[in-house]
Amino acid sequence: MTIHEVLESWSHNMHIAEGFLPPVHAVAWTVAAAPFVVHGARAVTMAVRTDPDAKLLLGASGAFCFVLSALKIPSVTGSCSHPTGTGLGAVLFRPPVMAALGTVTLLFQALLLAHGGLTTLGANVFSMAVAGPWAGYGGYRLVRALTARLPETTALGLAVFTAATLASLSTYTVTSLQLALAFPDAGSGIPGAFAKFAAVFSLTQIPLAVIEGLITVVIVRLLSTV
Amino acid sequence: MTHHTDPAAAPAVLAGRDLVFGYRAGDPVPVFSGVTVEVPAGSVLAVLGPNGGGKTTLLRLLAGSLTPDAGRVVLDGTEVRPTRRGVGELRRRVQLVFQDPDDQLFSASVAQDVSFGPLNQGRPEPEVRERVAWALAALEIADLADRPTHLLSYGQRKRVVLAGALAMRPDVLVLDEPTAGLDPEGVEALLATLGGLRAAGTTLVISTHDVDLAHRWADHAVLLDRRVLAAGPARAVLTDPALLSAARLRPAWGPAVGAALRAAGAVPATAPDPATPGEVIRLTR
Amino acid sequence: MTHHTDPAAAPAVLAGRDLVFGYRAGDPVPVFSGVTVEVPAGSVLAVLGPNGGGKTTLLRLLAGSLTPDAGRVVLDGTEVRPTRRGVGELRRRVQLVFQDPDDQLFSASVAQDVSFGPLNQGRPEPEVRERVAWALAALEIADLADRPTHLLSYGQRKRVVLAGALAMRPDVLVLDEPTAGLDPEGVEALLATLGGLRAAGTTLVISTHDVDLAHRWADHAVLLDRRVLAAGPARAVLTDPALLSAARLRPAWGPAVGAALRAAGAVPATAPDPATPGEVIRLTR
Amino acid sequence: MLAIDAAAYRGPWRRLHPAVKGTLFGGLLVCALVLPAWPGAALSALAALAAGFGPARVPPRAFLRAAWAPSLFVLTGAVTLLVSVGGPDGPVAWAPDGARRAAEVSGRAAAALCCQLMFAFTTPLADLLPRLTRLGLPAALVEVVALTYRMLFVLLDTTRRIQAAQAGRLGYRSRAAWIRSLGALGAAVFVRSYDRARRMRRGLECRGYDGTLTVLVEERPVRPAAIVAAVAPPLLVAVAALAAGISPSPG
Repeated sequence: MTIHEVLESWSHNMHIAEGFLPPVHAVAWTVAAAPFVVHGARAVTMAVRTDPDAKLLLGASGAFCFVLSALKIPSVTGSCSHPTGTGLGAVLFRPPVMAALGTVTLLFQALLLAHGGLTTLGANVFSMAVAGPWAGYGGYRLVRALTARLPETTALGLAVFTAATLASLSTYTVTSLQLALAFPDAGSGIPGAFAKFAAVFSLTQIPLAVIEGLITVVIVRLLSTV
Repeated sequence: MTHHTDPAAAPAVLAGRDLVFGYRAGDPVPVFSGVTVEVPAGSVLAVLGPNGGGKTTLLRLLAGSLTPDAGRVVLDGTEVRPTRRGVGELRRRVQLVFQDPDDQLFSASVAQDVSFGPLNQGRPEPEVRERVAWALAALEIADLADRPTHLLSYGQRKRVVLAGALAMRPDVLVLDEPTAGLDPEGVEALLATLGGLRAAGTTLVISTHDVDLAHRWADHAVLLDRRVLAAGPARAVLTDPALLSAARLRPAWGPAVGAALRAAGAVPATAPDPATPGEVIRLTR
Repeated sequence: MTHHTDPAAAPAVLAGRDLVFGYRAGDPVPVFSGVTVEVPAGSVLAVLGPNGGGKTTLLRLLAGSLTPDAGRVVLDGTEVRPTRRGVGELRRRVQLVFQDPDDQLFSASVAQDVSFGPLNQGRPEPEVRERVAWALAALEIADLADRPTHLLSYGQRKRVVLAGALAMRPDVLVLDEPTAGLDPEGVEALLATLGGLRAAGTTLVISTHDVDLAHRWADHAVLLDRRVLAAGPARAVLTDPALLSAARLRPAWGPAVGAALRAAGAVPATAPDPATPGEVIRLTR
Repeated sequence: MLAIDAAAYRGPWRRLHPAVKGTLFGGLLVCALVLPAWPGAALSALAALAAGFGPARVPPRAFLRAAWAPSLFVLTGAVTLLVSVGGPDGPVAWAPDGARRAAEVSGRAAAALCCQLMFAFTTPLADLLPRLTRLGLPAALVEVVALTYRMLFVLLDTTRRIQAAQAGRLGYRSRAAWIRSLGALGAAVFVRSYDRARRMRRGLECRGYDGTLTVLVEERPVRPAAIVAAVAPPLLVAVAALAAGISPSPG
């Protein structure tokens, strides 16, 4: 197995594995993610209370998020990786709901696919169901505001591309940060460790984020014609 | 396993030899094992068997949509290698049409969907456009070209899927339960269209559990229930009640009624089997 | 419209009168209009017609799953009012089973799914438990009780949905294309199960385009193609080639073969029509 | 369809109360995380593997396949701990104590992974989800989660079939085609998921759906003996590991 293949395999599964974070960090990230998830869960519960049909739609949306994250996208070296789907989710469902759906997806991934762990669920939720969607959604709103004068198709395409790429990149950046905080470098501390983890990631994640952005644009284009 | 020899059969354009599949997901028993089939060029092969007997699996293996756990797929006498290139060539020349058209319609409009395959083959645009037009015409749905796929009826969607496969100009068309879900009129219309393709030289493989359909329409038949129970000329395989019962199928009306009418002297001893109830009704008028 | 009168028919437990549906989405032509059907208590009514002829729509209207644009649904002689309560009562007493089992299975566990209906009826827990066990036994799937839904075969899922409907103890069971997608063995097993329900007094309504099935199995038949083309005793409606052809259906083998064999003297003039090809084969042995 | 899920339903421990399996593997997981890595994590892993491959008869091949991806994450993560960047010893250097730290982190994570996987391989989600209400989650939310679980398999099936159909028409031959195909697939699956929801509402209405998805959950009592048996291995591991830590190490 070449170094590159190892890096690729790593990027296959960017969920922090069970037991990889020290308990204090696992608890801290769970606490950090909790308010977002509770807020999202409340949004979901409210939606269900006002409209019984919402329950089935949300169930279907959750299933869609899971299936989306199980797809394989082509990467640079010919092997493949999974999309995060957080940018698309944020645009389709808005970040609060995405926090709840993303948590469900991550729980299922941990128990059905061994992608990510139970004690590291909080950390993974923070990067993939909170940071990613919010960054993506922020990018989407910003580009929409900036491109208000462009033709709708172009503007939407640009905004969606930004959302998906930004969401994917920020998810991985936050993961690198989480790892750096847990394992500071012996010589240069947290910044050094962050550089170390981020460098290993950005090698493969930047092109993957761009590809995810392109795919998401195709999806939204097709959906807007239906 | 019963093998009726068939001296008139053309050389096989496609064959599966000793195919084994399904040792997955911790399942100790494979879906099926040791399956060998030959698809003679220019003819219609029907694959019959009960649900769960492996019909769809066999069709997918033959079309390169699944990779066998053991055994070989042979295209024009050459073994298909399990490489990107080998499987790509197999998929190009052998087109599989799934039972549920919704599994194959993923573009917004009919013409777009039909163009998906030729575009992936890297054909230049004018040729793609020409192929799409030709495929839509062959299935008599040229008028649907600009329609969104989700507004079509079930029968129309089946036709669009078929056009999408045809636009790849395959040598072999593999159809999983092509008549399922169609009403009698839809079945007859589809068979007429398939008859046209067959006359134009396309080799057809169809799976079905309708023995009457296979008897009336196929040249060769394979009975499959996790292994090959019988293979040979359709007329021989599909008129043997013991074989059919082993494959958990019901005998066909046509040959049963033909035999009874000939025995009773209602028709001459050389009369062919009736293909439809209509033909029987005409007899008694 | 042809109406064969049927003096022996029991009073209708369920009826649709002058039903109109489909004036929606800017469509100037309704899906169907002026449809009247009667479902005699304790019998089997088959609704036949081509795809797009409105079979599913009629079944949904009769089961309270759609509200007609005009016309009335009558339950036990009383018109169903389009209120929550009226429709609720209709849905409780008339259970509709859709063609695709995945439309009605929402729980990961079979027993839990079957318990849904009785719980919605407000039954106490012990009774619900007893009903679930009874429904699973009636469909011979007691062994599947704690299996996960997603690991079941298509045929098994169809049975689970049927058990879910049965657990609500309906007076009328309405089945949309119950045999679609089943192999011959699966069809026979399902018919045996439905035969048991029918013997126990459940009224059945089934839609199909298999004239042979309806002829063999139904007491009454309705031919539907956007309007009622014929209604009456199955034996009368389904042996009239002109009527069937008007409904774009194929005649059944059974009556055609029976008539031919009787005419040829192969069987006595009073012999019944054969129900399966197997019965014809036995004749010539 | 999903190997872990399928094995969980087939295994002999299917009938055990989830609380028992949760106590056993959860207890071992906590041991792996908080006890000194040697011998705490090693003993936890050993106990989890012995229980899983022993009485619970978890299929080893499926287990290895599932463990592969997270193990790679753990290993690669640990490798970065071996080096130090930007320190006094130059831009890239061996980290002091790096080997010990990497071994400790990966050993702990590997042990925790074994516990998590053995729990997943023996506990079907369908048994777990209805009990989420006990944790104080609103019933409506739990119903959404349970629906997600059910619909996931229906959608996964659809996705695989569409993908097979696309591959048959050479939709994954080049990178451009791949992106186009995945875009079309994502859109199709999204439309399908909404269609599924709509059709399920229609189907459930006939069964009296009024907004709640109440079902009868068969309550199996937790046998105290089983809980005691489940608590024992983690306790023994903890005692053994702490005793080893207190006793002077040889040499």
